[in-house]
Amino acid sequence: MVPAVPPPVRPNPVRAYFGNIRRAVSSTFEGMTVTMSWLFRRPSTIQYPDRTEKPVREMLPETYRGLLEVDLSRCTACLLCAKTCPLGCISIETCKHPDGAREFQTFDIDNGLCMFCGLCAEACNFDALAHTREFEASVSSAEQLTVRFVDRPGRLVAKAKDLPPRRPRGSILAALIPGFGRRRRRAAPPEPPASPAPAPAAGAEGPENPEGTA
Amino acid sequence: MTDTPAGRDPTAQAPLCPTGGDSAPLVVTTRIDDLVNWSRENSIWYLLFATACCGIELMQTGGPRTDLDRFGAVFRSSPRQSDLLIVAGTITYKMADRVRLIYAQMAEPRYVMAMGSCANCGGLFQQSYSVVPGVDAIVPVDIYLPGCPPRPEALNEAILRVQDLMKSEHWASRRQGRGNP
Amino acid sequence: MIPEPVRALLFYLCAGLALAGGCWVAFARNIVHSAFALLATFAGVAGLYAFLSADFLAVVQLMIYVGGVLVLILFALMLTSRIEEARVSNPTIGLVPGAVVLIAVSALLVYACVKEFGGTTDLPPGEPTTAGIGDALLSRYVLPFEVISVLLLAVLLGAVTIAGGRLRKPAPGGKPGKERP
Amino acid sequence: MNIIQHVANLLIRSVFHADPASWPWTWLVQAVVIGIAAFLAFAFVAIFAGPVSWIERRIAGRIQSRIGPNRVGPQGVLQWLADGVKCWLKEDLVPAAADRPLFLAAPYLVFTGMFGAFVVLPFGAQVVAADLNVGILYLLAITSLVVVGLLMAGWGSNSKWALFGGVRSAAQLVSYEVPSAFSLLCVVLLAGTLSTQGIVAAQGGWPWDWFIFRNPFMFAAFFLYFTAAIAEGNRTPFDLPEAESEIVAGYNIEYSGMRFLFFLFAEWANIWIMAAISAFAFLGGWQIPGIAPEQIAATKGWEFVGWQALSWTIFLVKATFLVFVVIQIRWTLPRLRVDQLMITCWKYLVPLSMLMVLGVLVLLALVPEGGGADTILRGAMVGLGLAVVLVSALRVRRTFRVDREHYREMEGRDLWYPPYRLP
Repeated sequence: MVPAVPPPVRPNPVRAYFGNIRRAVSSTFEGMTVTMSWLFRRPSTIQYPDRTEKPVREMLPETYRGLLEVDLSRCTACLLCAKTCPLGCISIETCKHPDGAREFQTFDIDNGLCMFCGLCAEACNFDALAHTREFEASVSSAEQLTVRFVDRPGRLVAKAKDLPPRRPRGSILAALIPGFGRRRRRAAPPEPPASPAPAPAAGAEGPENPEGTA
Repeated sequence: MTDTPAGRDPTAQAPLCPTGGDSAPLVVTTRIDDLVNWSRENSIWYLLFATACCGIELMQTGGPRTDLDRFGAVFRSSPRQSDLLIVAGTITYKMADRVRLIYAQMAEPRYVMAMGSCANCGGLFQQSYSVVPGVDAIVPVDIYLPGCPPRPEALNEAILRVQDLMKSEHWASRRQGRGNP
Repeated sequence: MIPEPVRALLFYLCAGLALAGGCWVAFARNIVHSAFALLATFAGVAGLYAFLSADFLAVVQLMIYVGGVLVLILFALMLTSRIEEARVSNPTIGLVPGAVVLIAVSALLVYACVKEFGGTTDLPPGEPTTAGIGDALLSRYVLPFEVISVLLLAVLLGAVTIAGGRLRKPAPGGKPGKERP
Repeated sequence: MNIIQHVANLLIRSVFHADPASWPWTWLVQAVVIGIAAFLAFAFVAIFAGPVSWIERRIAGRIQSRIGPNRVGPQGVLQWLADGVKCWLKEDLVPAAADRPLFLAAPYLVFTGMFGAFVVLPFGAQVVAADLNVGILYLLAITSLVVVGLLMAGWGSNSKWALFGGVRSAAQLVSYEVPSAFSLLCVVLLAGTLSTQGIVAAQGGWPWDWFIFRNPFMFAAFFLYFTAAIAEGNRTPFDLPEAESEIVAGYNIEYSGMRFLFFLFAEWANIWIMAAISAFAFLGGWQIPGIAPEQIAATKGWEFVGWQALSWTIFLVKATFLVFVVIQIRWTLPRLRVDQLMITCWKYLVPLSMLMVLGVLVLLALVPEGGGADTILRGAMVGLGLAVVLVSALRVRRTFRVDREHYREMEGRDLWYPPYRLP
């Protein structure tokens, strides 16, 4: 049922004319008072790199999906993540040793291609591959967009029955991305977490001191 | 249109100089180069080239929550007056000519940032028949910013990265230009 | 009040500006350049008026001719099609009659100058002229002044009639709208 | 005797120990002094444009709930220096298809038009470059050079956006000159002179002596003039020539580097000029409350300098306040459409300003100056002005409070992101 269209009301032109003037004056006045009142408020800017109350990564929502990170000491090279990835941005290669152990050749994640959907992290059964809360990864060459997680030759693939505990998220990336975590707060108000990554957990192997964060 | 990053320039991969973190107060030294670089890095006028969802993120980075104006980075709509071309979004082959045109119109100390996966390497649409696999195939890119789309803070960090790049190079050599692709 | 050498210099500057502008108007191949060169002529003439202590006239010359007439000419030029083709917009026609008229008029002017202003005369003192002009317009010359204003009003009404007749014709659909001629 | 001759004579007497009246090189010293004064005015434009652009960005930031430039120097005050040096050193592009002479000349023509207006601005009791007796007309005339410059830039760039911008700007300036001239005519009627110093001298230091509070028509004429001046300066809400959403950057789209800076200078100089005209024509200019100009002229030595400085400060404060208002309007009102722009001018501002001229004439004939009716009228107008200020202050407070209540509610909640800040 279409409502009946009321006949067009032809306003008195003189009233319309002065009504326009009145509206122009009053709306300008109103707008000016609103903008003036904003001059006395505190801005809502989060002064990102150095003047925030706490690091931005701590303000992110619980479910935030940042850069991908794999803990190779827990990775069984089951290739589930690489198969799940819609874009194929994870490439894993392993080779077999004569003694039966398998060794990582490559474990690369192309950050430039990744669309942060989280399917790979969901597919990982051993909590090896996970999203961190890091987002600062701008680089100056396309090659650096790919993060190579195999840090030394002869890195053995983990066995599913004895896995070390997961290392804190973000600590591995910090060593791999050049200039990672350079943007630190200049003035630290109350608490002093200078490094974005806490110290590595005991028992973890590999050259993972948070040197890259300094 | 090649699919190799032919236009890439070696200077774009020069190592960044350390920023000094906590102890980097603003010091205007007597060297002219430093003054020039100081003025350049604190007045990055960027050109919005927003074609997809990264563009929304780019626009809101200039908004109140992550105010880019704090660093003197404001947007200019004319390529002649802007220093940094932020390619934010999917670049199709049809759009590629426009990107090249806009890059050619910029005045010389000019920088290009590829923002988001599509601009980095084609991203989600990499296999598409119509999408350029990375904007570095058509213009030389100085900074790659991963993310799909990146957070506003990530873009902010990339702008700081451009500042580092400016700080690390000689103004006059940059001014001579790298030619048009 | 202004010292003599500076005065002379300024005079020749203004006269030269008017002359050069006039020549440029006449000889420029691009008709838009001709129009812009009119600006130099008007400015030079305004300067000459200022030298003759006609301050009101000088300012009005700038206001009416530069702000009104010149802008009108420029508008008219820019709304004309094929304006950039010198063959169409600014052709050289009538060289011989033009030369004849030029010689005749310059001979007349030179004769008048020599006959009337043979020597140099002192410039009139710098008195404000605005009040005098106002008084004259509203007392002695009030009739011509009013006739001119009536004429201008008629011109205005005529222009509105010519322009408005086309706009007010109702479109066949019903409500009045713009219609192309 | 104006201040330039005064300074020149002082120099000749003290440095060259000669009599200025008979010394043969007096004109040379005067020319040098004029040159230095012109340079100072130029520096004033440049120096003024810089910090005000910083102030504008900070104010814009606060209005939009962000901060604005705060990294360059303390609180970002050196931002303009960085911008200036960068623009200066940027490549100066001339498009291949541009009309080269016009393209190159346009920024200087625009800047000359703006710069020429500084000649007649009365900065202080004796501080004016040239007190022309056609001062107001000169102001209107010299700004018409700007129109030609903008058209030149638009045409010379050989770009459709630039041409649109130039033509729009010219149409706008030509149209809005009519209401602004009519509004200034009200001032001229009251002052009885076209000279800028004469207009200031016809007013007084106290608010009830200002022209704006003389009668209701002058009060309206001030706002009409201010609106028209904003439009003439191509400022928001009338910044059609630079509308980013329609014609990328308007007439300056093809300009880069130093030439673009000249356009920016012209824009800032224009804001300053229109604020200064409003200040001296309607708000009493440099007049010091309680001190007549003759008393200032009669003083000598340091006292004279002190009064001069005070008058200069008063003028600058008034003009700067108006600049601030212009900036705030820019970040308050949205941009008009082209037809709305022309309707605002020809259907509203022009008839209203004519009405104001008529009203001022009638009141001039009916109400003798200094009489009882005049006093009552002035008192009522000052009261009206105070009422406007008071009401706007109350409205600001109310808006502020309503939002504060809202934010208080938000603050108690458990949000993953730092919630709104308390105002």
